[in-house]
Amino acid sequence: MLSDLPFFPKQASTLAGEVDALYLFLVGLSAIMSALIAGTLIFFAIRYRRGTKVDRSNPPEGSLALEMIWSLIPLAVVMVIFAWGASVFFKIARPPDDATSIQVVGKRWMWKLQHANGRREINELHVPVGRAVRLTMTSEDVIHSFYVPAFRVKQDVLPGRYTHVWFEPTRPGRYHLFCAEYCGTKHSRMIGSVIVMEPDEFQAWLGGGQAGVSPAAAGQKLFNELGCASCHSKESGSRGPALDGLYGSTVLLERGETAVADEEYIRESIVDPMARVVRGYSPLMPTFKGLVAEEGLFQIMEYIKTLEGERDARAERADAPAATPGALPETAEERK
Amino acid sequence: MARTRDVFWHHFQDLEHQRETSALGMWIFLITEILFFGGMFACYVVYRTAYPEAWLAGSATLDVKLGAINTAVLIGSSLTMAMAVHAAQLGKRMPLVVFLVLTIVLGGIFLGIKAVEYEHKWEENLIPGPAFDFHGQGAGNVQLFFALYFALTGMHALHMVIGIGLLGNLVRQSLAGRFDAAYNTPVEMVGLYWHFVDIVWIFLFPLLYLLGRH
Amino acid sequence: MSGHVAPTRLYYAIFGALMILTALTVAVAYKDLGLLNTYVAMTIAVAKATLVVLYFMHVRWSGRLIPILLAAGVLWLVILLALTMSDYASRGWMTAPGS
Amino acid sequence: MTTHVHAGSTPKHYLIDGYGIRSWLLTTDHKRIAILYLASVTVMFALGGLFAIFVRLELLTPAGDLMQAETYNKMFTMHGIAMVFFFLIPAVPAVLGNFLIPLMIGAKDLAFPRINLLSWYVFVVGGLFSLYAMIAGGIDTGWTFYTPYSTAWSNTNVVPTAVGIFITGFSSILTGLNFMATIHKMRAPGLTWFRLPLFVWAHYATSIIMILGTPVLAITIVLVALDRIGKFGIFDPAAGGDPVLFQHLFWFYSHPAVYIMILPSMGVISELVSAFSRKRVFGYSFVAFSSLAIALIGFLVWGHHMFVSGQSVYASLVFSVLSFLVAIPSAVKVFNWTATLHKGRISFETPMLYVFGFIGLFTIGGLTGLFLASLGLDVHVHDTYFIVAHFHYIMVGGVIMGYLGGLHFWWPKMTGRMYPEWWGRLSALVIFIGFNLTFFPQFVLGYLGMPRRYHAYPEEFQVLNVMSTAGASILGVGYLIPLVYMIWSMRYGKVAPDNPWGAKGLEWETGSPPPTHNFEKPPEVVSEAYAYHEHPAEARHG
Repeated sequence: MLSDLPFFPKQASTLAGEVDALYLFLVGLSAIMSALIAGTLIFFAIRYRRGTKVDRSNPPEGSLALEMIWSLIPLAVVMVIFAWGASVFFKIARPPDDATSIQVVGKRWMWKLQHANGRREINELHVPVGRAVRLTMTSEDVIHSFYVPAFRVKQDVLPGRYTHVWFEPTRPGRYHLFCAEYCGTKHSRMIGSVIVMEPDEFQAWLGGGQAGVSPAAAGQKLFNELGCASCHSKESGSRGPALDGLYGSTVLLERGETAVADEEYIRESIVDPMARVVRGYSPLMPTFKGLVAEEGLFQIMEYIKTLEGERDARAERADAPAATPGALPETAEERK
Repeated sequence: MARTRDVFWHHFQDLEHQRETSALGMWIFLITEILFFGGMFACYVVYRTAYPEAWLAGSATLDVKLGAINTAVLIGSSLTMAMAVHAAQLGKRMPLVVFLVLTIVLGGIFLGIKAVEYEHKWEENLIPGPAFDFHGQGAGNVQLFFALYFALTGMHALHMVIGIGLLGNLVRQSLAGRFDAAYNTPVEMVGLYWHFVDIVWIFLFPLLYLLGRH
Repeated sequence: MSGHVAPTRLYYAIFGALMILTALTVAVAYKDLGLLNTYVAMTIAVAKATLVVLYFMHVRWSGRLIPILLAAGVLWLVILLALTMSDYASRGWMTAPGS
Repeated sequence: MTTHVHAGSTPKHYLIDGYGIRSWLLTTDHKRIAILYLASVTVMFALGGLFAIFVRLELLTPAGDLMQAETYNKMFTMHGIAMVFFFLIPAVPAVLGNFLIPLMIGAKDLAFPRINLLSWYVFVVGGLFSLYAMIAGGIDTGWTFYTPYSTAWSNTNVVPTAVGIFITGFSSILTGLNFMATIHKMRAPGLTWFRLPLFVWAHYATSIIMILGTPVLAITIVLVALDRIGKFGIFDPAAGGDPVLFQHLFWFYSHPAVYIMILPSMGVISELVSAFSRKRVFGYSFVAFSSLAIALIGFLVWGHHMFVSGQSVYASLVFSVLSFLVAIPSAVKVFNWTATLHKGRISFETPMLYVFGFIGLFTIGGLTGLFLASLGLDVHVHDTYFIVAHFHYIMVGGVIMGYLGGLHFWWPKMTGRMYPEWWGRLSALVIFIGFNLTFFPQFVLGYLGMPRRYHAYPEEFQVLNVMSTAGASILGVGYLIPLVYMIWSMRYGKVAPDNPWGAKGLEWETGSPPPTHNFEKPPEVVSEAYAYHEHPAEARHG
């Protein structure tokens, strides 16, 4: 097993083998190329050193054929590497649909994590072996980067938006968790462990500890405390759109554009309500920027996800083309 | 021409070679300027695409009339600058001085109007920073519009100030009779610079002032 | 001899054209053309800049090198804007599962 | 190239044409300005090296025990800033380029001598600002100034440093502007574009990058300063700004900046490989155009620094494929240099040893670049010691090898004295060994997962770090040896003949050191560069 070689990192996720295969291919290729170039250099240097009596007649000044050979063949080779690298990258970028969700907040200089049942951790993450896990991450201050070398995954964690990373652990054990984006004084202390457990052990661990309140329940509490429900209700004539079935639906906006109500949209609507107002409602909502911490936003999000039901006809248009979500959503039409 | 001695650098073949090389150098400099403003334009494009509402709201607070007057003033100053170069080429000293002074005056008017606009923004608390205060549609990101408004127009105004300084120096030299039909490269070079600054404004005016006016 | 000496009439004509284009760009801004507004405004601005470059800045008479340099400057600006926007334009293409 | 130079007596060479501090500080002679630059960048290199010593010493042990985390963070930041902005970017162009371009093209000076002097003053002022920032408490943002850390969180001297780098940027712009105008307008009669030495081609390509890239860095720094001083929020998510946009703008310059560093060194290597093989560079036009290709494609790849930054995966795809493309012109150069040796008459003086060092290290640096351009693999090695090793192979293994090789090669021309050959060869060897021992272990460390910019690290990484620190001390000695003997040789070295290497090129057809106006009579060029086959010259020295 590669992992047991000295100076080779442990492989502990389904992605690790794929990344290592590409790595070893490139190591081999580099070794061959370096040996070829060094060998040719040394051979020429010895054979044509000044004073030797060898044939130096008609030295070539250039050769179109050679130039073509040594640019087109490398071009073909690097395009293969590109395709290979890209295919691995898309596996890393695209989580499976059934992945378990975990929320991560990076803060100088610690990682705060919360499981779906409400259990919280700091600088430690317990996960079961053989189950895909998807992290939704944000930062409270500067840019951090969630990096688990044994899983071969890394993703910057940005303030003001969500990024994601996923992995499926394959081997129980304890692995390094690093912050890989320089974040200030104690950057090198923003480290922790990912603990991969057998599924039954994990279940036992998850049930233990202080019984946490689930994020959705906490979110509902926050939702009520902040008075969100006084406007966002199903009653006709309410000042804000009802939120039932909102998550994942397409909403119609003021000027006729649409937006997919994903995590980014909902987050934006809480911290910057005027950015994309639902059609038919006045821009009245105050901002909650600074009033709700990132973890609170996560909880409200989870609560909103639990609200199921028919969408209000005003806000829904089934045939509407999907707009593009994202931290900085692009709005296709220029509004004039 | 005895005077040529002190304006000619020995490493050129002749004055024409020197002029061509100076012009090339000036153009290369102006190309760096394209990219200098380009960095801010990149921010502008990204944020305008991301926050169209904020851009409309921010643009609406600007005074189109003042912006349009300033555009006319600046284009006028480009005309007087072109006329100054023309006068220099023909070796006409007084018209050269007059057109240079006119260019300075128009540049001054532009900066004056700009200062009035800045003062309005100051009074309306629209200077980005802790005191920034804006309510209404797109409120969350209007500060970005003003950050770029001040960065772009501020950099442009700084270029104007430098340009006026260069023009003042040219006036001094022209009065001293340094330029004639054979040697007027500095006038031509400052002219290139001045026209470039005009072009930047030609783009800034519609990009900042004219959004969502209908 | 230094540079091309253009007739002053030409300068006044260019000035007139620039003023007309300025008036035009303001007038158009008050018409609702939807998406077109931005394109029209930018087209007019490019036209004005071209006039200034060609006539006030004498590029019309300057030989090949300077137009090439200028084109390079504009090309690099386009590279900066286009590749930066390629990120923002495609950020939402890969949607998160569950949404 | 063959020329008709009237070798008249040259009464005053540039070093003795005027004495006293004023004759240096007010000079417009490109050769004297090159010497001023040489002194300035050497000081900055020493400073950057000093910071590196502290970094390597701290990393000798896993616990962060030598200095505080704050101090360590300042050390690697200031190491990066001093080396990148104040040494690597100006080193080859401002010293060797400044000295040689007018000589190589048969001109009396650069097109704008006063602007050349101005660029040095601008450089010094920028350097003093940054030095002030370092002395008055330092800066800890990393040389990359990532927002919002640099704009809203760091408590260190971000603004003075930023001002310093902003100012220095203009020195770079002015140098590029001057080179470009000079190469276009000041070439000797008969010196067509395809008769130019490849060193000049490389500097032309470099100038393009300086002119088109540097202003974007300059304005980005201004915006960072506005964010920091005025709380504008352009790159701060708290105000709706996007920190990733800062990264786009920063790398738009800072990736091509790598080519500002390496292209001139590649130009040096072309000259050296030709001179010490007594042969025209193989595939001249391909080597020349590959420089331009690198300058252009180099501007299209910056997003490969941002594969895990939250950039769109599709943009990453585009940047990845373009990054692979830029590998081709670099590879073409290496192959052509190697082919140049074929049927040459190779000798192994110090500069040639640096050529071998350069080709070997640049090959490794370039090949590991392929690892980093591969999307799936970069996710793992991004921001680890793998990338640290990679860019040191390019920036130290490549740039400094070329710089030192060129400095030795043209030292007789610049000073009129020979450096001691035995010591030269020894130090080249020591540098090569020390370099590899320092940085090769870092590739392994990086793949193991050790993140960069870590003050303390898990114990299992210690063995490799100790190797690296040991190598760094050898490397340090390797750099000290030339520093000592170069200074020594200025007074005690053997007096150099006009053309000690029997090399071709206009710079060898004038005195050592050259007279103030370079050539007594303007030379006229009638043949191609590197015409060794026409008049097989032999070394008059060594």
